[in-house]
Amino acid sequence: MLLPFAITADPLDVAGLLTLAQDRHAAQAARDDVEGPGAVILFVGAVRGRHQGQEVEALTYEAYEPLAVASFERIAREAADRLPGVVLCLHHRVGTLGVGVASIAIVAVSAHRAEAYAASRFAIERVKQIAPVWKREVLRDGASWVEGATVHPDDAAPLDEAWSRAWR
Amino acid sequence: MLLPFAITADPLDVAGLLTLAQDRHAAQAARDDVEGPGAVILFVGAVRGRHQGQEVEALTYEAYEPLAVASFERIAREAADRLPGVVLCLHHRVGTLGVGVASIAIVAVSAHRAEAYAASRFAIERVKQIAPVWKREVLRDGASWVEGATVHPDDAAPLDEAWSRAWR
Amino acid sequence: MAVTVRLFARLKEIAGADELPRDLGTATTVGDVWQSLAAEWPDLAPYAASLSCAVNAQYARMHTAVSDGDEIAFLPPVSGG
Amino acid sequence: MAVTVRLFARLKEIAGADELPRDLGTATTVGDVWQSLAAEWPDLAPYAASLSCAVNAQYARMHTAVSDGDEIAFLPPVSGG
Repeated sequence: MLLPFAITADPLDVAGLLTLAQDRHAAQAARDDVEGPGAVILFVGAVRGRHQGQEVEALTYEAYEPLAVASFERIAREAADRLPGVVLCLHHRVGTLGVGVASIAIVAVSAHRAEAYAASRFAIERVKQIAPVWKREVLRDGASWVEGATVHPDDAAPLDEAWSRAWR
Repeated sequence: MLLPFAITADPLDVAGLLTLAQDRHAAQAARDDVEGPGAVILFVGAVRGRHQGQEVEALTYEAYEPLAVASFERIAREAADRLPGVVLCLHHRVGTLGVGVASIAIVAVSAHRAEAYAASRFAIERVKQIAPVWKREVLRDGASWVEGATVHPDDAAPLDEAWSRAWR
Repeated sequence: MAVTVRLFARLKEIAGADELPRDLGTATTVGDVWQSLAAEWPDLAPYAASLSCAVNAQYARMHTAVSDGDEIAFLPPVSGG
Repeated sequence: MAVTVRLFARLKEIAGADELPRDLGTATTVGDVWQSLAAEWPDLAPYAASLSCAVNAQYARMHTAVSDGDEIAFLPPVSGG
């Protein structure tokens, strides 16, 4: 059974995640007697074959699974707190992924498109801040871990920064 | 064969459109020797069962197909003019669609996510301005055409308005 | 001069047809074609203010000239998506 | 007091293990656990400034108290997506 938040070594089930998120929004809307799903945004991040001028052969992703899943749940709650009714599903893949392969899939569903776009963008910005996931670039001559953000999820400034990219 | 821009009476082939758009970006990037696809955004518009307090049973979509396809091509060019390298694919479905069914699918692909989000949002705003497509709401007691925007594609103000929603 | 008129959505309902062959005599612009339709179906007239038009599947203006054999489309406000 | 340390990405490479059982004696905070690791693997020390940490799969701070049996994770700057 497909879960809304997951770390997985298998190929991302994008079609399944789209259906799951839309179904969850429809069920929630029926329960709350509000408008159902009208806008669905899928974000897929794929391995690029070039990064800052270097040829990348593959990326190896690693995660601290229980905390990563908890961080996805947290991101979904943060989004729904600001954008009531928005539903998010997030899956991140781990393992070594070749060029063009999807590493992350995020589905945001809302009654109207503005909120769905905002939730989607917020989610990916926030994943890059707080999700305990790491990528290692495999280049032709060697490999190295990419080190990005150091953010505590309770810190207000990065949260504001994520919203500022997502929503006016 | 799946085309990048289409009006179709069949269910939207979302998975096919995702692959097509990513492949087109990869081919274009290889030709131009630039970064390949890193961010893929799918927007799906689905029929909502409620609109401004009224229960909607279905929506019937009609299009002026050759002009609609030309308007999708135009939108993709407008996006790429401002966001170099961005690839868009747009399909709009016609016919009578029940609640929850997808009426439009737009895929935006770019090397980086900011441009893909902007192109996606721009495209749906612009479709709603200039694509010759009409929806008829089927309510319990009757049906009526929805009349939205009157925009000539060459007018500068609506184009600016679409960008202002998509990109800062 | 013979043209084909295409009508959509509510306009089609008013005229009862989505495609109308029209013989225009002296008509020379898209606006002239519209006037002849509005004369025949007065319920079309209020759409003059919110209308878009196309000639041979390209967006046009009401002052665009028409030629024999053209397909002239009249488009009420759009509502896709 | 026995805890399990989890290390990721570059930290794991430096220590040569992704999971380390540690007997801490007097250690009382996450920061104390980190100090004991940095003493054993000096290459870890530069990460002190950019480190996040978790206790039992919940984000924590370096001053968070630890208890017997806890899983203490040290997280270098993240780079998912």
